[in-house]
Amino acid sequence: MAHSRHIEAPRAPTLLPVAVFIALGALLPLLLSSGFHVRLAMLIWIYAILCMGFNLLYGFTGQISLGLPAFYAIGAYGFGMLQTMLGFPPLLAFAGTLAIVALLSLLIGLPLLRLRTHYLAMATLAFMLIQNGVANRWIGFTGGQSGIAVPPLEWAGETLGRTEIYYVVLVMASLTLLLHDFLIRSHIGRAMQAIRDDETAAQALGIRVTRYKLRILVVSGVLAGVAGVCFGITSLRVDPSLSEFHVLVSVLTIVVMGGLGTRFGPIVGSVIVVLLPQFLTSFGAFETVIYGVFILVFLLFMPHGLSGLFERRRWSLRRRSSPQADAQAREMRRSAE
Amino acid sequence: MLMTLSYLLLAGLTNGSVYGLIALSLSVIYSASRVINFAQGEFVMLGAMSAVLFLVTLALPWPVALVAVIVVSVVVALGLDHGIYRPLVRRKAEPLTIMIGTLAGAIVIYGSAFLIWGPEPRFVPPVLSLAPIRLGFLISNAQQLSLIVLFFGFLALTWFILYRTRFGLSVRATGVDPKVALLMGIRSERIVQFTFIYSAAMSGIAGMMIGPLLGAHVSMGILITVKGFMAAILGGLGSPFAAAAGGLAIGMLEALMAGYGTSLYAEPAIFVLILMVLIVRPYGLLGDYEAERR
Amino acid sequence: MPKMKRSAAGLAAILAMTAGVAAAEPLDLVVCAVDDRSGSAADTGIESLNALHMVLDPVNAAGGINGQDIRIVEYDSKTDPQLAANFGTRCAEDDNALLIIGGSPSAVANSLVTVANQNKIPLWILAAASPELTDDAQYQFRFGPKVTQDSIAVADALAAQGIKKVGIINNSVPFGISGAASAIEALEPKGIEITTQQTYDVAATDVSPQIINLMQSEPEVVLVYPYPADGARVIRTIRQMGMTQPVIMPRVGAMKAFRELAADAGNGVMIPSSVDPSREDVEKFFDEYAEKFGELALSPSPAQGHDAGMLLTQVLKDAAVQEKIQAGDLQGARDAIVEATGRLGNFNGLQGQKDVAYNFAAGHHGPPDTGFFVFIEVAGNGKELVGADISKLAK
Amino acid sequence: MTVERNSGPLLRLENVVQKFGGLVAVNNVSFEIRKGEVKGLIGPNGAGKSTTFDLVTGVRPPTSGEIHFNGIRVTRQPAHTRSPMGMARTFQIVRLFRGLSVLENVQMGMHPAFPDGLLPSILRSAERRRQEAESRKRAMKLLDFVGLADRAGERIETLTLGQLRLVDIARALASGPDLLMLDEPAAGLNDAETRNLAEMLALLKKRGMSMLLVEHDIDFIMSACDTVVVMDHGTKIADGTPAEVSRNREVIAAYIGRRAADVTV
Repeated sequence: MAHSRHIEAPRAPTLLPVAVFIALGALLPLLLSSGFHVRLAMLIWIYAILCMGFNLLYGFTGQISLGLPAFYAIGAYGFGMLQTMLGFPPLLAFAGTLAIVALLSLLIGLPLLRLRTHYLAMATLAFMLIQNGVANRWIGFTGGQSGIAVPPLEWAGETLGRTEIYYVVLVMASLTLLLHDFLIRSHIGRAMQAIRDDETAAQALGIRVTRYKLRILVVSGVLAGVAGVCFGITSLRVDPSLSEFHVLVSVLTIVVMGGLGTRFGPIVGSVIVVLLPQFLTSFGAFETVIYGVFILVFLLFMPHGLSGLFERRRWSLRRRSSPQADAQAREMRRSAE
Repeated sequence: MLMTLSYLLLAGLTNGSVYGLIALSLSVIYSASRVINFAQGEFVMLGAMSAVLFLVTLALPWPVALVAVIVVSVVVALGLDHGIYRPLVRRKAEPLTIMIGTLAGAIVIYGSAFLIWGPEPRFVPPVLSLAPIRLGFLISNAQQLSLIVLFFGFLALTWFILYRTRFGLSVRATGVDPKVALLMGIRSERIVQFTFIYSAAMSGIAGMMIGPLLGAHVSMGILITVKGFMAAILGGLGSPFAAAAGGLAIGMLEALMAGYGTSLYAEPAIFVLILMVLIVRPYGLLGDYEAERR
Repeated sequence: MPKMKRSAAGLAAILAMTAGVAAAEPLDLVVCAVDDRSGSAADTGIESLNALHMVLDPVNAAGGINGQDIRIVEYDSKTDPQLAANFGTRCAEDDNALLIIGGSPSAVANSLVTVANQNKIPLWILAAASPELTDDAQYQFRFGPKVTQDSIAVADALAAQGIKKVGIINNSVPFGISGAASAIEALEPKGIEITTQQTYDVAATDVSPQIINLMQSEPEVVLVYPYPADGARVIRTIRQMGMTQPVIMPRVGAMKAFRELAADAGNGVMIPSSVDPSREDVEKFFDEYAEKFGELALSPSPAQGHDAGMLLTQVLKDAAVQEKIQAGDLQGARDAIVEATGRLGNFNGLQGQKDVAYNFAAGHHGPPDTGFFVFIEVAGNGKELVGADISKLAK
Repeated sequence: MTVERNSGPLLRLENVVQKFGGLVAVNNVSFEIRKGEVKGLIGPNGAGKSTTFDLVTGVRPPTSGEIHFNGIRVTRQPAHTRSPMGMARTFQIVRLFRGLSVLENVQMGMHPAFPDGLLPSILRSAERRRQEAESRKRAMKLLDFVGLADRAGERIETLTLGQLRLVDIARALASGPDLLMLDEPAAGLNDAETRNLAEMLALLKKRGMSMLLVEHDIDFIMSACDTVVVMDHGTKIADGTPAEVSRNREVIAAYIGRRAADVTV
């Protein structure tokens, strides 16, 4: 069974689109006239950071965490509180915040990752409710429902302007994007997808499944924390609403619309979810229904989201559809479930 | 002392019955379809809001209103099943993706209810009397007590359907293995449709009965469902009875925590407790049944 | 089709069109109303906006101000502080609004305050009660009382009647938790003992565990911080269990949903109110409101909307403000509005006791500290609200 | 992982027992596989061969008894440790990764060779890139070996069952195993596919690959294996060359009798 002809391996995806996204991001403030647009752009990047974490965890590794908004909130609270209460300089507060969210994710993840699908979803949701409940109740520490102020970023004694803050957020988002892309294009991303698709087989190939899940959970927690810090420096406030249901709904909407398990889904989705309410204001009371219908349409008719439309074209063009192959693939899938 | 304890237990039973009802409806759907229905609480909201419509606006007698509430719930449930669940199952979406679909469904239902009823809280006229009833030294009222009756009634009905009818057998078979069920000539879509309808009716009736106590508000759905979720995973999602027991457990815990501990931190404390239970028993307190099948 | 126009404008904005304002043209009289018109605080946002229209629509119908109509741009913040901040920024930077009115829940108001100070745009907060909102305030003013003023009014009344022991019960949503916290803060310095603080879940149908603890702590007066429906549940259970102590229920007690649900159990519940129903002008206004928008309980929100509208017409007519508006100087106009609000803001509105004026002077920026509250009482099985006799507190 | 090569058998099972509650699924089974040997494991339905396979591949630890691989005791080592040791397996129900391309599936077999962990992968990026390139090349070679190089970039959904099994084998081979364990590789294949598979296994054998083959198809196993272990009711009833085993009375009794029953199902 020797095959003499030599066939090239298909080419691996390049970094070019990542560079394009970052370059677009860097040019954006030059194109936008009002500070409001810059603010929206910042929010897009912040949600993109948050959702890239969720994408790695659920889209690529198959482990859901509905508790991500809690880490988002803790990131913002931590960054603010370390500065105001302990007098940390911003960089140290940033590092400290990341350490806190990493440690918390580890503590939560160690026991909870034994849980599967809906149990994991509900348990992590419980974590979000705990965090939110405490943030609302422990008024002396968290400021209760009105939250706490986050000190504005300064450079050489001057408070940073909005455009400068935008670039700080952009740097964070770019680093996140690079990490996200590195992970999914490397052997680590392959292993993550293997765990998502079939844990038993992944284990048989020597992948330490639990350890991988835990790592990605920590990565997603840390990214949520980074997003929280970015939110803190843009809004200069943090309150319990950062870990309420509507944030969770936004995260889920972003990954569904952008495309679960795609390279750029979180960014594309964030663009939609941040801008959509601004357009929907003109629909008045119909807003909520339209929003819900939007999500449904994407779920039903675009299973890989907007980003998937482009990223998956490669697959569909090559796809050879023989009825027999389809039937067998179906059978295989069914027995794998 | 004894009086306090009895009061706490009665309150636990009442609140637990509400959580248990939601958990029961969630679990009936889950056991046939392996999907958590995020829109379940919206049926409670629909029950309460449409009760206002039928009882106040249209001034129908309550038995007619009850039927009308059931009809509304069933129609919306069919929409959920045909519009979201089936298409997603047919394109082989993951259970969690279907869950996200039901969340979108919840947003649509909530948004539509907002269009119809607006944001104001509504007054739901009580079907039964709110006048005090004495049970020994305990005092309650008929509307509250009816929730306990409703809960155990639905528990019994669910048991009867699942274990005493041929149809129930096929429901259980679908839950165990849809492929085998198909071989037995059972169309699992039918079964899942039934569970959606049955759960929706259950929640709708619950909404009509809870409304006079909790008030009706278009955004009440998610508040109610959260405790139901927690009850279901505490008891064990896979079995309706385990989930219902989880509801009672949360109700009792809450009452005891409020009675003897801190009422301010009762909610977060109970969620912490649930997490700890899950760490020891990943499929819930009574979830052996599901754990073994994996 | 104004809807179409607005979405087209939004589209243009998002596509980063430059909106160059010619220097010589006068500014449009744009006012943003960012408030909750859906979600749990929707009633406050809707009622205040209605009242705002009641004041401004006739002004516009009569030719506006110097021939210019006042345009209200409305955004629904949905109890979402982040969304509110986005809309606030949009008002400041895209809509070129002269000022922002709104922000009823504290979290929403808080994020609007940040926006106002970043963008140097005046913000008139309506109902939000969080005390620190107007600490060291520059651009923000508030029409509603702080929750602490609310609590201080209650504490003063209780202290005056020689009450020594108060039990508190609140629901577990932020409103209940922070309301109770501020009450404790106001009561303790007066030497009033808090016998217990009980918290219950809004979704709990039976609150008797909390009521039992409340009963056993033997308070002289009970303070309740609920939402309407659970407030009714609490008061019913309190009376069912044979507690006869007076009950004070800030704000919520006046709401229709509460009074309907509580029915006879609600009789005698006392409410510290910033709106005095015995004032003639108040009664007339609420009759007028009911005619336009349907029956409404005595609620501070329409009064706040009304007062904001009154002050707004005064401020826009002000010479210093008009000068900047005519010159097309947006930032100048905003600063002038801040200044004029402080200067003109000592006026009698529909809130407070008769002849008690707002105090928007520098360093205060809100309702007066005393004389702003009256006590009212639920009567007639929930059908009426009447003036309360607080001496009944000390039985 | 450095493994001290010994001269003993590659795989050794000693008195392995597996109980599920009161049921004894595997009862005191012992056998060996030498280097280069292709061992078949057969038996009627419910004989315990799949359970035995699970014990060897580490899906669960046995109730008692010992398993040694390359002289190392692996009895209670979890499944993920087996591949780095040189044990690779395929699955009866094909368990390829749906989200990955054919090539990437094969690359997964080489996973343990990559740097472990996030930071090492980022820090040792030059080494990782070289490894990645190498792994792609090797995976292509393996795909070429099983005759699927032209499908490398495709989703696995587009392949037939026979092709999927070949990818599974390529993936197992990718780890460079000392022992290849195949779980019913011919199940569900048509005649042509089965012949193709047999040819490939013969080629692997010629290259010196040791294999453990669990199979239902007696003809397939008799032609492919050096030696065969026969199980019935959880017990080993024969162990020898195909010729020896097929003459064994106990085997014939157990097998033929049951096989008739199998057919009627």
